Amino acid sequence: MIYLDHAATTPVAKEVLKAMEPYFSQMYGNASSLHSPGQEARKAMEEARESVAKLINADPDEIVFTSGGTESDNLAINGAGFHVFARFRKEGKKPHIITSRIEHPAILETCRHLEGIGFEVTYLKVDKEGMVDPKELEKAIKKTTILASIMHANNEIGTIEPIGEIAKVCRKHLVLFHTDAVQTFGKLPIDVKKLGIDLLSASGHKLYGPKGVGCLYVRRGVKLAPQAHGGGHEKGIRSGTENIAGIVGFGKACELAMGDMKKESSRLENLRKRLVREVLKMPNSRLNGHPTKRLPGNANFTFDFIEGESLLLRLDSRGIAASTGSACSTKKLAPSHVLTAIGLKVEETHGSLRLTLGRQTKGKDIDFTIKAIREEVEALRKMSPLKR
Amino acid sequence: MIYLDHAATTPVAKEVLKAMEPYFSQMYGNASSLHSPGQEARKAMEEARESVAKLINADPDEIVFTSGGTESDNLAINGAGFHVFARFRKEGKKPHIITSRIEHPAILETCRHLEGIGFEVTYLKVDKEGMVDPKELEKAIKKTTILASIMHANNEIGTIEPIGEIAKVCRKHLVLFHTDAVQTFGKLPIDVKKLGIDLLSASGHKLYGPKGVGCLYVRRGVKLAPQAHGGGHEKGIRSGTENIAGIVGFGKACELAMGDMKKESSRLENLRKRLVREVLKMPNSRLNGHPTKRLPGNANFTFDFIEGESLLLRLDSRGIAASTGSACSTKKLAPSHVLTAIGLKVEETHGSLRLTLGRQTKGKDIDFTIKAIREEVEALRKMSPLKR
Amino acid sequence: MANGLYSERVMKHFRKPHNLGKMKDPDGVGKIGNRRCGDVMWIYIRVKANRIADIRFQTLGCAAAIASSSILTDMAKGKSLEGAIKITSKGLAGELGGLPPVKLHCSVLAADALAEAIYDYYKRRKKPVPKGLQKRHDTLKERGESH
Amino acid sequence: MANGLYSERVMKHFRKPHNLGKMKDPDGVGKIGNRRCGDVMWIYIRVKANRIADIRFQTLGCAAAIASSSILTDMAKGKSLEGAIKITSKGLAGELGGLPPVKLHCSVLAADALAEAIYDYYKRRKKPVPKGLQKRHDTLKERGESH
Ligand SMILES: Cc1ncc(COP(=O)(O)O)c(C=O)c1O
Ligand SMILES: Cc1ncc(COP(=O)(O)O)c(C=O)c1O
Repeated sequence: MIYLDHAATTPVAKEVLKAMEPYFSQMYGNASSLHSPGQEARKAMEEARESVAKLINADPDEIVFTSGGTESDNLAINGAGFHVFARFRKEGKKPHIITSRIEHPAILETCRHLEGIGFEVTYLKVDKEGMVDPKELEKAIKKTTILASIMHANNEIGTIEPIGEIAKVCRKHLVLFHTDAVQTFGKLPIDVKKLGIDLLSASGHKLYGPKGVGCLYVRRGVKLAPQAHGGGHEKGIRSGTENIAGIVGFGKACELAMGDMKKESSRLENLRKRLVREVLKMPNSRLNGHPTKRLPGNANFTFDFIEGESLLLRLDSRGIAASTGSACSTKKLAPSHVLTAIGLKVEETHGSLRLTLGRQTKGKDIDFTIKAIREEVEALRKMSPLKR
Repeated sequence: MIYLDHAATTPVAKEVLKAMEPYFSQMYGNASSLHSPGQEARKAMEEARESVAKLINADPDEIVFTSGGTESDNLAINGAGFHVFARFRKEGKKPHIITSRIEHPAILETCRHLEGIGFEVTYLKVDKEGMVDPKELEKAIKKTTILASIMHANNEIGTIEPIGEIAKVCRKHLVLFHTDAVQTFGKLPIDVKKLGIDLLSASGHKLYGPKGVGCLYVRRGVKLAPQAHGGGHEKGIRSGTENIAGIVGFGKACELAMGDMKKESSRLENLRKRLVREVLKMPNSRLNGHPTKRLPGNANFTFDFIEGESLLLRLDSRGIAASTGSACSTKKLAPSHVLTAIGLKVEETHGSLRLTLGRQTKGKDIDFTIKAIREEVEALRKMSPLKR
Repeated sequence: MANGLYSERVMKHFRKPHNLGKMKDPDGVGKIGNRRCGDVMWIYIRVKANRIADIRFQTLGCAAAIASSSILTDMAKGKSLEGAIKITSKGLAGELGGLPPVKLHCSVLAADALAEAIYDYYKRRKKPVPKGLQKRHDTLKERGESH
Repeated sequence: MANGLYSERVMKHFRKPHNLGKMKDPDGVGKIGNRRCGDVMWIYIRVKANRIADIRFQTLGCAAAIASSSILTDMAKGKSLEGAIKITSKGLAGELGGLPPVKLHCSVLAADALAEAIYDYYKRRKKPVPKGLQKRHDTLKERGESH
């Protein structure tokens, strides 16, 4: 199988699995236990916390482990929101949150839920290439604005947002800035201190770590209302027995990413460029997202006269795993909110295909894929009554 | 190491680890992806869901996977609470929840948080052996009562609650019934249909499955407000990319538990009885919790004139891992809320030790432990100024 | 091989659709669906002695749409016009071994497309259109699904 | 071996406490703490030529309490009474390689227990009690920590 869906999830790296393995059946202590097995587990967890922190130049005590990117996003938005909600309500005001129209559902749905219970949310437009304009964001800020959440890079079209500039705007107006870095964590360099980020979400399974673990970076001094109540784990912000093996794996994945980020991202970028160049030679095909400011491994195409799902399934039959958009929305019939936000007509959104490259992607896989896409798009277009 | 802290966490069973392993680096698809690796992951997840459901005679579509017991408890209480909250508030009423004083912090802290935002909570007393009285619960029910949450067995003192009777009372008054079965899932037989349970929490790492995965049983027809917003996973109640390896491991752990529950629980009960009998031969020592209606592997002692933490650390030096109470509260100095609730004086709560037996516990481990406890309690009493 | 979302039968028809392609000089054509909503299906029929002697399709759509079109042509071929009109979306989905709930509308489209092709045949031949069929056509026109 | 919660030094003193046990006919005894709050410490001293010639302790408490008592006896032994009174909780915690924040009060108890023992010695000998020590004793009595 040629796996070209690394934005959906990645295989656990060999080294990561090896690092995790002792923590299932041998060093299985509960990190809250005072005895040696417990303290051994705690030590492993704190070492992992250091590896995770290091990747983004954070301090270890600024890392809160969670069950994944979705929980991190929910915790950031709800945690910041509910920290001020009671006070605002007493003063008869609605806390205001700014985000963009192309965020992951973990952000968008959380914001919509908050709107339902008394928050105000501004969903910023993006341009044709998926860019948020920091000036627009600044214009949207009002006295009641408590938080802005703009993703680092979009999971569907790969566009990288100007989060440094956005963070500056937020700091200037004393607005908290959260970024969903699930797609960039370990793939692009991130320095939370230099960038001035207050909250940042990441997920283990997107960077060759295990599923079911992630983290939220919480800058020291930023206060969040806890979202999981219980034994007071993770400084009381996120209770629940810690997933030690998962956390250790996440830590190891961060270490590996530190090591190969630069080389790997330029390798992926080259492969992606070749893929895009060759595929766009086909008539009636376009690239979605920004031509250059995009995730190194992300290519997102629109092909006229065909349905993305059919193309995906035909590629699957040929041993190529691709996506029509984000993995989470395959069950829904609604057109992608991201493609719609960058101005694609509804009929165009149906013909999209996302290919996301990763560590095991080789040049010959790309060649094979180019050929397969050409043939399958051709075959599907032949079936179509609209193509003449 | 003689590990006698199975109530805090358990080692992952060999068979469980083996079942999980292929889902890290080989079958690593995202269960939401339409391509073969994705569908392979989905299939594995649905098979695990069947194993989990079978263990408690539920239907697979009544199982919602979570990140663990704490999340399941939070989801049950918050999910049921917020499902009705807006309606109640409109009518100027406070939704009422009934629980007990000896619940796990995942329940108690969630309830306290809800009290802070406009719910009413009754914390039922328990008797000297830790029993909730179903009649007291019935008396506490009012028109506004929406939910009762009583744990199946207590994690500190092991007392098994009469959840069948309690469920009946709840059904009679049309009150939802949730039970935190984290300590009994896979250890005692549970039939949610026969018992009439609406919601039930479980956690993988307490039954030889991995940490970071658990489930909430949600009886068909019971509506919960989603607590994690995002891609709409787990029927929209719990979004987030599913932890496939963890879920597969949890499923396998349930299968194994189905197989050996009966035999294992009577084996553990016998070992525990021997332990209790021998330890209680020491003067100034008592057993906490119910003498017979208790978790097979749970023994909880109070020793006068010593501090539990010191005993725990001295046992640890001798290769025995024990606990002073619940793992999650070792960092706090407050006396155990459970021991206080069953009427122990504060000074008595300090001298408690919990030993929880499990699959790898052998008869000779118990003998060694009995001897070690005797010697170490003696040694610590010799240090004490209060013992004469 | 079955796909997790689709039955084995759906995948078979999707991978190797039967009666695929344009028909030259058909006796009737049914055009259903629109690109905004997703799927577009064209069904071509040749009628001999009141029977569907030949049938072909062109579909732009998902696997369920392509498979529904393909199974429809199999089922309709050789049937009398009266018989063919009775092919229901349920019948199609059943023959396909079921469709996922979000995809059931694809089988509706396919059944409608055949009905439209038969309607077109009656119209071209200036034959009286059965009452039920006329009504069905009017509804589809109204809803903007027929073209 | 260090424990995750405690330093190596704490664990060493906890496992093998120095100067443990009752003292026969001591010149002064300090009794601090109460069982409700957790720890109880008794410090016994023998005074020769205004110096602490011997010191022993009995403690009911956690590892930090036992280690604090033990290190206290090491540090006090041989010191003049004036010097011994100056041993602070910070000094004890420092000698132990640090204590976790929730356990710092154990080192406070130990320092107080020694002060109380010295107070007791002055009282028994009917010697004038230094002003600071009298104040400290009064505060401890008030708070119910001295017995
Ligand atoms: C940008 C973005 N945010 C959040 C998430 C959610 O993370 P997780 O899958 O770990 O729940 C994803 C991936 O699904 C993502 O791509
Ligand atoms: C009774 C009970 N409920 C809930 C929990 C929390 O489960 P988890 O550790 O999976 O968060 C535990 C264990 O810690 C428990 O014993």
